[in-house]
Amino acid sequence: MYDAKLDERVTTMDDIKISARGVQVWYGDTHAIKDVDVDIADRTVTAFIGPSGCGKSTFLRCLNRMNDTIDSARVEGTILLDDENIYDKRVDPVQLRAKVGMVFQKPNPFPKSIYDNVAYGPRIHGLARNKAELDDIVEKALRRAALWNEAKDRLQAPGTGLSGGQQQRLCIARAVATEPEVLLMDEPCSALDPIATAQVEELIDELRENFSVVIVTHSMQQAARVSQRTAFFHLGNLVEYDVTDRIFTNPSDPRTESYISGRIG
Amino acid sequence: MYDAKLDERVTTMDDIKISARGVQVWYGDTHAIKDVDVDIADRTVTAFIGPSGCGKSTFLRCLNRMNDTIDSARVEGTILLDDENIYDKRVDPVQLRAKVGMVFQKPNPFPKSIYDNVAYGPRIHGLARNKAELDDIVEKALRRAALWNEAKDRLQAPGTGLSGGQQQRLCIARAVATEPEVLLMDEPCSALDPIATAQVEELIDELRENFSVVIVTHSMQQAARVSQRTAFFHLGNLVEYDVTDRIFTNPSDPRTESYISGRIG
Amino acid sequence: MIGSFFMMLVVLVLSLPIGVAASIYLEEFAPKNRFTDLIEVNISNLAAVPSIVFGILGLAAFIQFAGLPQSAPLVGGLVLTLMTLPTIIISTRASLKAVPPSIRDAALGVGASKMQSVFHHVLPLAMPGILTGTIIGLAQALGETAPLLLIGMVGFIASNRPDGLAEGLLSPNSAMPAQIYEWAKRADPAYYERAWGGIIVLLLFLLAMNLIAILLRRRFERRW
Amino acid sequence: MPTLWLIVIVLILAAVGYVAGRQRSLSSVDGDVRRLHSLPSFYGWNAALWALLPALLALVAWQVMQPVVLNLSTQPMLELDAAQPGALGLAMADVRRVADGLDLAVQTGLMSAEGARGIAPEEVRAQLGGMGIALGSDVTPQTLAAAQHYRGWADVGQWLETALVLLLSVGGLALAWRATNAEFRARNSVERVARWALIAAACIAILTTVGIVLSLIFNTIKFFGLYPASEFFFGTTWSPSFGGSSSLGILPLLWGTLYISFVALVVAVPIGLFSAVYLSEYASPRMRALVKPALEILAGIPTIVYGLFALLTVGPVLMSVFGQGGVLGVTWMGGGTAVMTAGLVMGIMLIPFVSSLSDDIINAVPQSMRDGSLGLGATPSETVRQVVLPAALPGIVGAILLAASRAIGETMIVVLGAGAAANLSLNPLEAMTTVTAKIVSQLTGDADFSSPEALVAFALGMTLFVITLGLNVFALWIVRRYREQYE
Amino acid sequence: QTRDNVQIAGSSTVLPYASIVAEAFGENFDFPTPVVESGGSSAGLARFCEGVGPNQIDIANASRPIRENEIETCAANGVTEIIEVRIGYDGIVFASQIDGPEFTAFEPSDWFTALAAELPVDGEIVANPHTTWADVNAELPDAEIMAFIPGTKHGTREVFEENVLLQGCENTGALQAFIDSGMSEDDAEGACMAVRTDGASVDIDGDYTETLARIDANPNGVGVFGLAFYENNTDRLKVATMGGVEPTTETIASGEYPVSRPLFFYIKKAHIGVIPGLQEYADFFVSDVMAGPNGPLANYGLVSDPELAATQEAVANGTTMGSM
Ligand SMILES: Nc1ncnc2c1ncn2[C@@H]1O[C@H](COP(=O)(O)OP(=O)(O)OP(=O)(O)O)[C@@H](O)[C@H]1O
Ligand SMILES: Nc1ncnc2c1ncn2[C@@H]1O[C@H](COP(=O)(O)OP(=O)(O)OP(=O)(O)O)[C@@H](O)[C@H]1O
Ligand SMILES: [Mg+2]
Ligand SMILES: [Mg+2]
Ligand SMILES: O=P([O-])([O-])[O-]
Repeated sequence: MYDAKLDERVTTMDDIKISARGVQVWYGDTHAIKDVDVDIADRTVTAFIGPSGCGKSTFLRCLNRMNDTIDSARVEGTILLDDENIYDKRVDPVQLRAKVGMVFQKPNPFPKSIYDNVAYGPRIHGLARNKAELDDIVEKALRRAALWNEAKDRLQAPGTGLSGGQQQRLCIARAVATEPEVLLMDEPCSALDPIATAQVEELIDELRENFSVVIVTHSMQQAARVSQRTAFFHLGNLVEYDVTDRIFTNPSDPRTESYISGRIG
Repeated sequence: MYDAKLDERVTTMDDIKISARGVQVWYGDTHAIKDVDVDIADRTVTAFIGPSGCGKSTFLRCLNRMNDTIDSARVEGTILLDDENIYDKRVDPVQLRAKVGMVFQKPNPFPKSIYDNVAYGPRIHGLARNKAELDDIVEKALRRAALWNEAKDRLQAPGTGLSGGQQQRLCIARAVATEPEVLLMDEPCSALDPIATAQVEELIDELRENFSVVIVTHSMQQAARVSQRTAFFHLGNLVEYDVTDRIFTNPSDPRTESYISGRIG
Repeated sequence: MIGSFFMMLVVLVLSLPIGVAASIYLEEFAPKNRFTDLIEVNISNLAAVPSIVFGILGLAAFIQFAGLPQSAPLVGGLVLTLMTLPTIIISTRASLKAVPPSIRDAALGVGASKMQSVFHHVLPLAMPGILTGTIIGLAQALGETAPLLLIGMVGFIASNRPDGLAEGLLSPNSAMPAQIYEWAKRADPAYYERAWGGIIVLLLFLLAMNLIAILLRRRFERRW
Repeated sequence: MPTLWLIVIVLILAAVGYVAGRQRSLSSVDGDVRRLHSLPSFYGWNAALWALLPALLALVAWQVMQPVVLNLSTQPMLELDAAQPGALGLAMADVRRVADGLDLAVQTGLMSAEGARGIAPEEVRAQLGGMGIALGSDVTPQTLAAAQHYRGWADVGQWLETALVLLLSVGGLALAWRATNAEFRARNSVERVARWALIAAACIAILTTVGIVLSLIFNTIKFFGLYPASEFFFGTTWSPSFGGSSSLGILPLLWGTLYISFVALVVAVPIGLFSAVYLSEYASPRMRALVKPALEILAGIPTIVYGLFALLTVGPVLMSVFGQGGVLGVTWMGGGTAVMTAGLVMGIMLIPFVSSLSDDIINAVPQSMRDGSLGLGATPSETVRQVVLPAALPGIVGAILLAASRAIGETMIVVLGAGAAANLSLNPLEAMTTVTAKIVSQLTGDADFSSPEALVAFALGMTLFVITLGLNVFALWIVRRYREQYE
Repeated sequence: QTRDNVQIAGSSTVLPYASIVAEAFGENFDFPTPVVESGGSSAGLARFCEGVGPNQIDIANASRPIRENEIETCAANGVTEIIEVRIGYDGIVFASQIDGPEFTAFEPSDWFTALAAELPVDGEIVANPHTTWADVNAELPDAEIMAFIPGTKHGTREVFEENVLLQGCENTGALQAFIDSGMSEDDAEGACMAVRTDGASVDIDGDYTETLARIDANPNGVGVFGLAFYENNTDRLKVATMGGVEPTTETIASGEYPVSRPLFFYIKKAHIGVIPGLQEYADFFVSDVMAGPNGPLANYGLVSDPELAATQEAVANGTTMGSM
């Protein structure tokens, strides 16, 4: 089977933030990611698309070593962040994750108040000098995640008492509040209505000015709207990776084409 | 504020499965659902739409008394299922839930094998006389939820080890396997790719022949595609409830119009 | 030794089901009100009741009131059961509480009754904690002497091999730790050594008992 | 019919009921399970319970009542002085022994039924003695007559009992059978029974408390009749003596209890929590499988061993540090027995209470919580401290409470490690003793039972009970305030 | 509810003797082996006095005579006829580590002066100033005072207080000094028996094993033991004379050695003839074979009662307490 090896155009991206080579992931005996090479550019939004179960989340979790927490998961290959192999022994996964933030596919607010959920990251990283600054950070994060209006009157209410979509935005706010250099977002808008989605997309666009964002999405439209580059995964393989426009208008792999046109799943 | 009271057209539906009158829900002091009247027709797909946090899930959970499990939740009003008030003392919520199945917004597979997840409902309801029948039921449910291909080789693997979208389909399969008369689906396709979504939509269409389905969705397109009737919720109110076509082409409430056209959130 | 064995049998057979049943009721079914609060406080308070007080209770309730025979492992077992219950209830409740509500919802959502959701899903997930409580509770009961002093499980009792379960439960017998205690007191140094031997036997017994629970516990452990 | 057989028959009937109920439910819907309200097995259980419960209840009631009735009917025959209830009891015991002996003789075939009925009083002792049934003295004709009467009625009673129980069992079965149809809510009815069983289990705790209070209260009141309450509660010396004129102030004991428990918890809680966190968050599964049970063994070592450990090892070690000629060159410690000694050793014993239980609870916190925190760049330790532990808090508090309770209730370690002297002092290197230790020693001591020196044990128990109740209410309140519920 | 074995409860001091007898009784007679429980003299007597009947014990062992109020309780509960059986004496000895300082001879006055909480010095009553035995009595070794005496729960403590401390108090004239200082006689006696709490004297609530362990750990320690216990541990302990008398079975039996206490058991007469084997057990216990000077009980350390014959007769006749 033909695997999309690194494309000329992609290797010539000027500013590469993350560069993955030969990444393989096994869950026990299941081979979930098969030899994937990807370069993720700085100040860019990269979209991962592909049918459910193809390995998008798995690959995403490789990028900040969240796979470490799954006992059965085994990762091979190299992933360079700013030219440093994050799987190197000397790399502290904690620092890595502070730099590479993540919004999980299933919203997982802490069983704490909304305020404490958002303030958690800034607190542990000492981003605020005092209470007022922290309040500011929390408010700003909630605003950016389009949750401020709904949450401002109940900041002390538990985050777990929010609606599904609100929880999702809470998790986005929580990730944004720590100001990571790279933000990995696993289907961040899956439970959001169109308007909230638009606000989150705006946020992503705004983040792009300084950081890089990787977003997993099932919505082609969303990928087309927010991303500059799109990677298409299928059955654990990276089938195609290119600038978004080209993927959607002129894909080079037949599988990509049939996925985009809605034929394979 | 104007609340959509029951519309002429709706009351004249011939076959009403569920009829809710004056439903109010409080979470502690928060008034989450405000005096909602809805009739849900048999053999119909009804879609609930509305911005995140407007009370769709809350209302859905009223329909099979899942709100009973939330300590702080308090429900008022009457909901008739086949002309019997489900909040009546004599009604057994257990039997009710066997009739009114539910797919939750957040996938929540049991920490058991995939097979056992699906087989659980049929087992406790005695739907299978023997192992072979049970196998059949499980296979059929997984097929209908478009998960069979991915799961058939790992039926004994834990359901919690599936990808997000797979878990969602597993929960759909689990709900379908008990063959409820009414199926409540809270954003069942939020984590699914377009092809899987299409398959689930097909399933919904198929279910409609015998049962009624209520689906919460954030995708207008999906609502338009699968549902015959659509209810639009906003801030705990039922703003408008009508046949789907009319809602999308000619809504009578300005709020509905602005939501559909993407202006309020 | 035989006394200890029968006593532990009684404790296990009674305290585990009763403890788990009580916790399930309190945690899953009981309405949350003052009365259940009372029970809750009450149970944790029972854990702090000195074991000898259970002995006083056992003497009053089982021997004088119910007329059960003195020195019978059955009575010892009953007293130790009462003593072990709080430990098991507290640990079981804690682990029931730790099971995420979404699991319960999932079961209820497919039409399981509350009882079914608890017994099919919640209880297995809480099993490690329950077994831990049982291990600790039983270990404690096995090593306990004070309450037995009062109900006559201490002293010299000719231990003939009982003919059957019923007789084993009802015929007078002495418990291992009480025996050790008694031996340790004897003037004769030979008895003193016997006491240490007894302690080792007791520990082995404990180990064997725990091993089963530990193996079981490992089967139930999982993360989600 | 012997009771055992009766039970077996009822059980068989219940089994029959199960099968029949199941079958009938199935046939009532022509095998289409879906039309049934509940699973067929619930119908089976329903029938089984109907066959079982009333019959067993009746059986128990009969078993309790029959001896009472029999005794009442036999007693007049003994022509005993009614003013002596104890003597009557003894005489009745003799009657029963003779009656049982004769029954046994008939059963084992050593005597024919007629022979047993016609036996002469003077033969009884020898005959029964020959079969290993010892009688205290020769049997009087009265006793024998009473025994024969007893036997006769016991026989009748047994027949009636058998009939009643079987009737109830069959009747219950029939009722359940009749009720079985597709609409019948068998599951609800079975679950109702199960629920009552659960409630009954929960009530045992209440009953225990009531029992404890009842068994303490009378003697406590008696004590306060003999000894002024104010001196008991506010007295600062504890020195019981045999000749009376003892001072029985609870304060030094309470202080010792709290102090020793505090030291023990200071040892056990951090070590226990750290090991719990280590076990659940850092240790490899192999390590965990080994260390956890190893820690649990600590809970099972007989406390007398801990006591000896305190006495023979820890005490001298502490002495060599703080005592005369110790490495610190101070003489803070007068003897090996001290609060510190007992506290340390007790702390070790309590480690597994904290560690094992907390470990299970921590383990039950969903992985997604950890992921959420780690994903924000939190270190594992921050994750544990700020996310996992708070989420597991109710369980951990429960574990700590359990440990504290055990510390308060422990005696052996205190007696051997902390000494028997009641002291009110701040110095942790001084000997003290606890309420519990004194309860035991006063109860098992040589003071006579109606003297305040022995009765004080009950008052101590009662006071301790009330105090721990207060502490528990406080703990519950704390947990309520900080409880975090995850999804 | 019927019961065919003898049930005994009570003193832990008597327990070893009772169990030796019970074991032998079970072997040599057709009756079932009696059940002997321990739990303390008081607890045993309390249960003894609960009443008559098959659910009540038959015999209470005690390391002290039954008290008047206990007899009253008994009577109130229908236990009117009690047979008192004195089985012998328990000698109370003062012993120290075998390699420790030479504690070989004590006088009651030494113990009083060493352990009293307060004592008169030069006419004034002061807190006990002595720290070494040599301070107390120049003939004693110059070792720190470290006494392990029975805790207040033990009957032995009572004997110790009365036969040693009070005696010493009188002998030194301190009793008189107390009275002279304005105390009533009762208070003065109380002051004689008050033990210092500054650590020089350690109460042992446990048993002799604990005392032995403490002496093992503390070379200067002197402990109070039962004669039986000491005799079984002569390899680790050496005993001191009291008032110049060496504690032996003979000196105790003759009453020469001042510190000893009688051991008893009490039988419910109402149970005799009803509980199989009760009479036989009691007879067997006091028989010469068991309780005699050369019997197994004496071997274990019981000081045989010189008046054993009278006791045997009393038991055989069922002589109750009141009728004596
Ligand atoms: N357990 C709870 N406790 C307190 N408030 C709650 C709870 N669940 C929901 N709410 C609040 O009730 C309102 C309605 O919530 P609901 O979950 O019904 O929204 P929804 O329409 O399903 O939104 P979404 O599309 O985001 O899932 C929200 O404001 C939410 O914060
Ligand atoms: N913890 C796990 N243990 C075993 N297998 C796993 C685990 N997590 C994921 N998998 C498997 O690995 C494959 C890839 O999963 P992954 O979660 O990366 O998919 P995904 O692309 O994110 O899908 P979705 O869009 O449904 O979230 C799937 O087949 C899945 O079943
Ligand atoms: Mg995924
Ligand atoms: Mg929702
Ligand atoms: O147990 P004793 O009564 O002999 O101390």
